[in-house]
Amino acid sequence: DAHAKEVKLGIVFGFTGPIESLTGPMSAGAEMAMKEVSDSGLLLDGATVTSARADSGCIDNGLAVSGAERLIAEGINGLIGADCSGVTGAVLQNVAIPNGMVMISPSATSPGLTTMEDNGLFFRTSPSDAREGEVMAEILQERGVESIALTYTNNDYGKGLADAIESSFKAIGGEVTIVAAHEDGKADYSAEVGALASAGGDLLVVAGYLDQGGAGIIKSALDAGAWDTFGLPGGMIGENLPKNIGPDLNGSYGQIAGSEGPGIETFTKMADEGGFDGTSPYTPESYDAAALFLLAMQAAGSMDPAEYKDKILEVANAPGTEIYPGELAKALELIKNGEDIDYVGASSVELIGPGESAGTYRMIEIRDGKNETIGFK
Amino acid sequence: MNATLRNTLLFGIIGALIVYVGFAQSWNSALLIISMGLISSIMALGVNLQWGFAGLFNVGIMGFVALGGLAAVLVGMPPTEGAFAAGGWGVVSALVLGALTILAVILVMRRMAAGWLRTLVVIAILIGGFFLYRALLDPAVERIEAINPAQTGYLGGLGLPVLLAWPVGGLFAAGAAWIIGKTALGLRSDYLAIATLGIAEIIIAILKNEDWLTRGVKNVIGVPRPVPYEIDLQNDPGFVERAASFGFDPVEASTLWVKVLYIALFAAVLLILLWMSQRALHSPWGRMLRAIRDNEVAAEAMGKDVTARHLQVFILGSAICGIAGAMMTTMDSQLTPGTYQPLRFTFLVWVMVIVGGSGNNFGAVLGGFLIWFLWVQVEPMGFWLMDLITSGMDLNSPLRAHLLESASHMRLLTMGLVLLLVLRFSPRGLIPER
Amino acid sequence: MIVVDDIHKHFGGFHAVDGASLTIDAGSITGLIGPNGAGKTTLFNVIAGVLKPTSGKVHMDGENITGLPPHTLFHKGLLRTFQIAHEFHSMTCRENLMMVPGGQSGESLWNTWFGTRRIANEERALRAKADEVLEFLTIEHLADQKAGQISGGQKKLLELGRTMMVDAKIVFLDEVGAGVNRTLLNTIGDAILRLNKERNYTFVVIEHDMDFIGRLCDPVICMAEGRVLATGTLDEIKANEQVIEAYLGTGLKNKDKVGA
Amino acid sequence: MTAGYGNGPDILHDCTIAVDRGEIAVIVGPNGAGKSTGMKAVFGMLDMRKGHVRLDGEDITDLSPQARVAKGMGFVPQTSNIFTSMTVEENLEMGAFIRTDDFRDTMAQVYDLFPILKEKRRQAAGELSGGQRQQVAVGRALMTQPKVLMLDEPTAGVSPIVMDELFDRIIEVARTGIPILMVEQNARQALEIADKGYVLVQGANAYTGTGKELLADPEVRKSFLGG
Amino acid sequence: MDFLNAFIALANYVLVPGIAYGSQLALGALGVTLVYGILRFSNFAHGDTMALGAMSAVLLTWLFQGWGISLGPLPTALLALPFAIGLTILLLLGTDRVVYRFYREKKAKPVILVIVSLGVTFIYNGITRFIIGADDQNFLDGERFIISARDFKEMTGLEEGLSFKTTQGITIVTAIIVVALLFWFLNRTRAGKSMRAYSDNEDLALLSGINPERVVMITWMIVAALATTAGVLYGLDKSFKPFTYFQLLLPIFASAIVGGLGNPLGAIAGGFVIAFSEVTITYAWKKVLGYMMPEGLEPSGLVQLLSTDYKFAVSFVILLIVLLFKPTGLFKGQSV
Ligand SMILES: Nc1ncnc2c1ncn2[C@@H]1O[C@H](COP(=O)(O)OP(=O)(O)OP(=O)(O)O)[C@@H](O)[C@H]1O
Ligand SMILES: Nc1ncnc2c1ncn2[C@@H]1O[C@H](COP(=O)(O)OP(=O)(O)OP(=O)(O)O)[C@@H](O)[C@H]1O
Ligand SMILES: CC(C)C[C@H](N)C(=O)O
Ligand SMILES: [Mg+2]
Ligand SMILES: [Mg+2]
Repeated sequence: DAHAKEVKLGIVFGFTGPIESLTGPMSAGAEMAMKEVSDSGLLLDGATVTSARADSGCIDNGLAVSGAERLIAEGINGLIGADCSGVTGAVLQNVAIPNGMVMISPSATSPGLTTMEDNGLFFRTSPSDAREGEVMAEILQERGVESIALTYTNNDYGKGLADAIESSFKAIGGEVTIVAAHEDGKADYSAEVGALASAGGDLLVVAGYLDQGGAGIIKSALDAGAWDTFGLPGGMIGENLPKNIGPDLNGSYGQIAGSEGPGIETFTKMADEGGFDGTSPYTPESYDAAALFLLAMQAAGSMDPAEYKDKILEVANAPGTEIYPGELAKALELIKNGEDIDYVGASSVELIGPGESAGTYRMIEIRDGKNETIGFK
Repeated sequence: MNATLRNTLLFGIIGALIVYVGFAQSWNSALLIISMGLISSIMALGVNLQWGFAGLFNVGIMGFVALGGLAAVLVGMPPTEGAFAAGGWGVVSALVLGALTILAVILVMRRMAAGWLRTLVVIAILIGGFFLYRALLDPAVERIEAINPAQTGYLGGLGLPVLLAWPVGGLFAAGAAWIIGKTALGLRSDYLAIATLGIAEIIIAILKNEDWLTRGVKNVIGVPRPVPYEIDLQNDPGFVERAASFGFDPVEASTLWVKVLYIALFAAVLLILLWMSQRALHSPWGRMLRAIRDNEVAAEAMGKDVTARHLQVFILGSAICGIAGAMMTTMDSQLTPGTYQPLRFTFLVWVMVIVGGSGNNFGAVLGGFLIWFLWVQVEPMGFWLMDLITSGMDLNSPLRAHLLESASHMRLLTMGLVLLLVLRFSPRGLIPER
Repeated sequence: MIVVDDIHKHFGGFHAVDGASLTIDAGSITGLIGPNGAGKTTLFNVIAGVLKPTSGKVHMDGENITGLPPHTLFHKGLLRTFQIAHEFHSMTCRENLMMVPGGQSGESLWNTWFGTRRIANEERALRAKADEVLEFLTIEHLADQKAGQISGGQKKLLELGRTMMVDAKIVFLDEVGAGVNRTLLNTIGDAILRLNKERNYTFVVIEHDMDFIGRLCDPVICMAEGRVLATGTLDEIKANEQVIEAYLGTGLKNKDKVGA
Repeated sequence: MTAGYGNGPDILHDCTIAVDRGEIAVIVGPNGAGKSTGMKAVFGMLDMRKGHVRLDGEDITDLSPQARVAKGMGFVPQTSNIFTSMTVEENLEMGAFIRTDDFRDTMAQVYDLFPILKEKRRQAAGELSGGQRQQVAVGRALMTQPKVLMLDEPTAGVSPIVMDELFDRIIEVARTGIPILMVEQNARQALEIADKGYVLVQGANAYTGTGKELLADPEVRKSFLGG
Repeated sequence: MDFLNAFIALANYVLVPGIAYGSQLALGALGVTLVYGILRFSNFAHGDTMALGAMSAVLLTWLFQGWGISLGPLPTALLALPFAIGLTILLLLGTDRVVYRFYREKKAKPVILVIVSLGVTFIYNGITRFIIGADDQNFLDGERFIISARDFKEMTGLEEGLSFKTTQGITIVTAIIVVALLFWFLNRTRAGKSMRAYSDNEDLALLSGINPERVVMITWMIVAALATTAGVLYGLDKSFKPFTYFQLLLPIFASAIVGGLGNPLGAIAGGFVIAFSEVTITYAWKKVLGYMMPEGLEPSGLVQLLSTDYKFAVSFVILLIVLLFKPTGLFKGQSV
């Protein structure tokens, strides 16, 4: 019967800790998808969808694991998360696999997770950083950049991304004058900027987080007059950056996972109506993660992870009718009627191989204090 | 109310809280609290040994815990194929050279009379040694890190049973403690504190940045376990059957069983350490330490070798933290250097010791359980609190939305509140020193 | 027994001990007097290894003990008390005494786990000994009181008591009498004499109470401004002009006030 | 007075001490008798369980210590009676903390009394010898120009010459009409100058009399004054 | 060879930022050191006090900006500062009344107070995030640079630029003024001396007629002023983000300790030691040497002693070395 059914999705994000300012919109995104499905009343013959949150601290394994464990106990049917790659690995190994729970992370992008043993339970709606490295190298080449200085946030995300950028850029003949880590949340970045400036380079690529050390580095570099333009990978794209730094940032460019088309635009609009920022990093991916869960459940006709886990790739990829944000009701209907769908969603989901996003990237340039999309790759 | 009764009652309350979690949330959560509680208690025991017994203000717990974690990787992980051949000897000889340099400096400091000449020689040795060291190390490291960097790119471990890592973790920590103790134990109170804090930061910096050793921030994932994997249990018909006969479904049974095994291991370690600490505390050795803590000058005049005792206790306490660190990494099955934050691994342990009652081993254990319980359970409490506060409000009021939104931030706030309340009602800790 | 040879101790530019040389004979009770700030305590601290001398040497039974740490000296039989009581405040008075003897087998960690029987026996003996000392000092009722919570004079007694827990060769007493009731001080004096006679302890006593010094000490050394001013019997010292001027004084000027 | 520490047992049992203008009262007694406790109780530094403290007939039992200072009471405790990290001169200045008038005269007097302090006035008091500290402590209390002066073993550890001077000075102070209450173990000297003597045993008055009387009492001499 | 450019490069990337950061640390360390010196415990809540103080200033600044008030070339936040200090004083006095006083009366050990202050930290932290959120907040207005790198280059025709920000200037000037004031206050005024007396021997202070509660109150008021000033200046120069203030605590404590706890001069010296060791040891000398060396001999490598990954570690190594030679810090600090 319709009333008895309740689908519960867990969200494990770092609501406190170094990316706390990202997780608000991220969870709002995910919950928006849930609400959409819930309101449609079409999932599994009228199941309602609720969410349950737990804090991962982004970097606190113990906290993340016990939070996830609690969610399992609350009887969730799927787990959205975790956010940072480190805790994602921990939750996957210690909670998801033992409990046979499916996890879809919107934001854990470390290449290390690609090959991790996961019993087919782990997916992500964001691409591996290995891919972003290649894309960024191409963009730099096209713009005629010959040498870069590179700084990254000192965690698995930053390090993995920096490695990827460095090797890709070198492979196509570019020069990397220096690769220097920076720690997030530190009080002062003069030392890093000093070293980077001394090494020189046409451009400073900052593989960090936009409201963490990444922003600090850019500010320091601008203040000292070391660089005018910056290369900005995904973690640095968000409206906060131009807002906080101001007009000096105009002309800097970069890319973020995302695709062309109506998906992201619709989503941004929906998010605006929902009262949060849809362009905040990994927010579209979060929406998509939640949507994938629900669509796969519908396809499997079950909310048992063991049964729907194989359907995730199916609903995410072609063939089938393309589904955009706001069209979840339609998708559920289609699936119910036995038709194939190809979920595109807000971030152009295309899951490859081991269950991660193939990765199209939106090229961004900052103009007049805004992130302008100038093309796709 | 007499002390024993009171203490039993306190432990009873913690037990009841955990059982409550078992019923209200799940037994998995409850068991997880127990196992992390056990590990926390062990750390608290180590700190209590240093602070409660000997008055050593060690704020570098995080570093020792991390060294324990390193041991788990170096002992438990399989060696990376070809890595040692590529750069192992280079690294080893660089490290030996580094040690020799320091030895040389110490010798010079001892043998030569103070003066500008000595300073000059020391600086020369240090600079020369440093560049030689880098010259040996850097190429070797580069070769090691080049081996499949996304998956390995480090030397790997010895592939031994991971249980061995626990004592080894203790040894690592003890070794580091010996070096620190030799140099910094002369410092008093807060100066020692910041010195140990700094050393812990240095250890973490090394773990984070020496990829050849620990994969750095890329984390080592999949450290082997001393207990079976849940999946294997679920696929083991014998286990499934047994589970069924107790009325459990295989998934739940396997997760619970694994935790029970861990708990048994941890509890064994805790009990042994607790027994040893209790014996030590209530003996002339413990008395001597308390005397030293009370008044070093007088203890020295009464023939007690204060420096040696301090070093001993510092090493022992740190070793215990190292063991706990190894245990924790084993249970996490991964080493994540980025997670080592002073707040979580140093100050939280201190809170455990103080709230439990410093100078009292049972206090430390109680504190370990209680504070860990709160650390993971105040979050739901925060939500609950916010729900309660907002229950009377208009559903669409922005204040209500804001409050609910802030609920996760309330975790630390609630934690602070509870901490203050506990210390308010028993300022010397829940189980004070007698 | 102890030969102090031209000890200097400087604090910054200040010469607290400025070339003190003296000899303490085995079996004697030597009195050390001198004005406040003469450097007596500082000299004690140098001999007992608490302070390193700026220059000079200390020999004990022919062996150079300059700069040896206090705990080593303790094991060589050199004990001292502190002018400002250094009690172990969170321990009971009995524990304050029981901790003193060196080489207790229970001080080795290994034994605390695997040698409990032996420890228990030793402890019983120690406890008896400690109680005996407490009784002697008339503070047996304080045995289980925390040492931080006893009166100033009682602390000084405890300080003295510690030196009675072991067989010492030489004991340095830094103003045990200050703040101790005179009647009790007499008893302590008796004890010192007895320890000196029966067990052949050597004593060096700093004290400002001339009666006490007179009863116990021969010879008496008077220090001033970091140097030895005079040595001799108390009577000789008392007659020394310099000593009178610097230290003893000539009594109350306002005697007439009494009874007025 | 009946008083004790924290919630421990009573240390003082219905003990009475009084001193009049221009008088010197000396308290003697065995160690641990409660002499210091009595002084602290008079000064309001621990909870009085029974009894009253009166100053010039005014009941001040409920005043805080610093209020008593303001009323003109000065006290030198037996232990930790100086500011170790401050210079000698600053110690003396702190003694005059509540005074608003010019206190340079008083300071000069103190330096006259204890010349060594003048020499060391820029030195941290914690670096002084035991006897010098004692002089600083007394000097600090004199700086207050108190109406009542309470001294807990002021002569412990000071050399005979200084002790004599100290007693001299105490007498002088008393002559100006200031009552002085003093605990002493150098009891014979102290009782000689005392107008009034109290022998305290186990927190209670055992003997009371003029200084002379007590000195003459063979029982008292034997048990408390060392024969 | 081009010494001028070399010097300007060094000044721009090492000296100026080092001095500014050093002053920021010093201001923070002053507060810590004062609490330690007088109330005798290491106050963990100082970082979050700075955050709360800065937050009040941010909110007030927005209010003033909303009203159209401004200080011309100077940041409006300076106008908000006194009011923010007032609020912070209220907060700290309240905290003392509700929390610390109890332990003071109980004569609790310093370590208990340390843990208590950790609890207070959590609460402050929660309040800040609750009110203003966890994000970066921008509240800087007015003229950003006293001289910017670009202007400098144009003016001098040199290859290297030297930028000097308004906030850096203000920070340095404020630090100097505050230190002078504090010194004068502690060593020359009655209230200051009574504070030192209280910190030395509480009971005896009582006997000298010093009212302890007054001392405590004055201490908290000064601490509030210091914390708010430090917090606002830091926020202006970098950015206001609650989390970084907690992180700032570590270098602040390092500064206070390396200088000698309880000693204001030490706090200043410590701030600069820590700041410069962070900035210089990991500096890559390539650029500077490039100017200094004769043509053709310029270094090809970075000429960097250690990678910036270790900058934090290095500052602690320096701290350790200082402590090994001066166990209570550069300026003979106290220890409980
Ligand atoms: N740590 C120190 N720093 C500077 N000066 C010191 C230090 N310790 C002692 N002094 C000075 O050295 C001198 C000798 O002090 P010492 O304690 O030895 O005197 P003393 O003879 O024991 O006097 P007393 O009879 O008063 O105890 C004094 O003037 C004192 O001020
Ligand atoms: N802080 C304290 N807490 C509890 N008991 C105390 C404390 N201080 C002293 N006592 C006890 O109170 C009793 C009286 O102590 P008090 O200091 O008054 O003695 P006293 O007469 O001054 O002796 P003395 O001549 O040795 O200084 C002693 O038995 C002592 O054990
Ligand atoms: C939330 C994200 C910024 C996390 C990041 N992509 C990581 O893998 O750690
Ligand atoms: Mg002396
Ligand atoms: Mg007394």
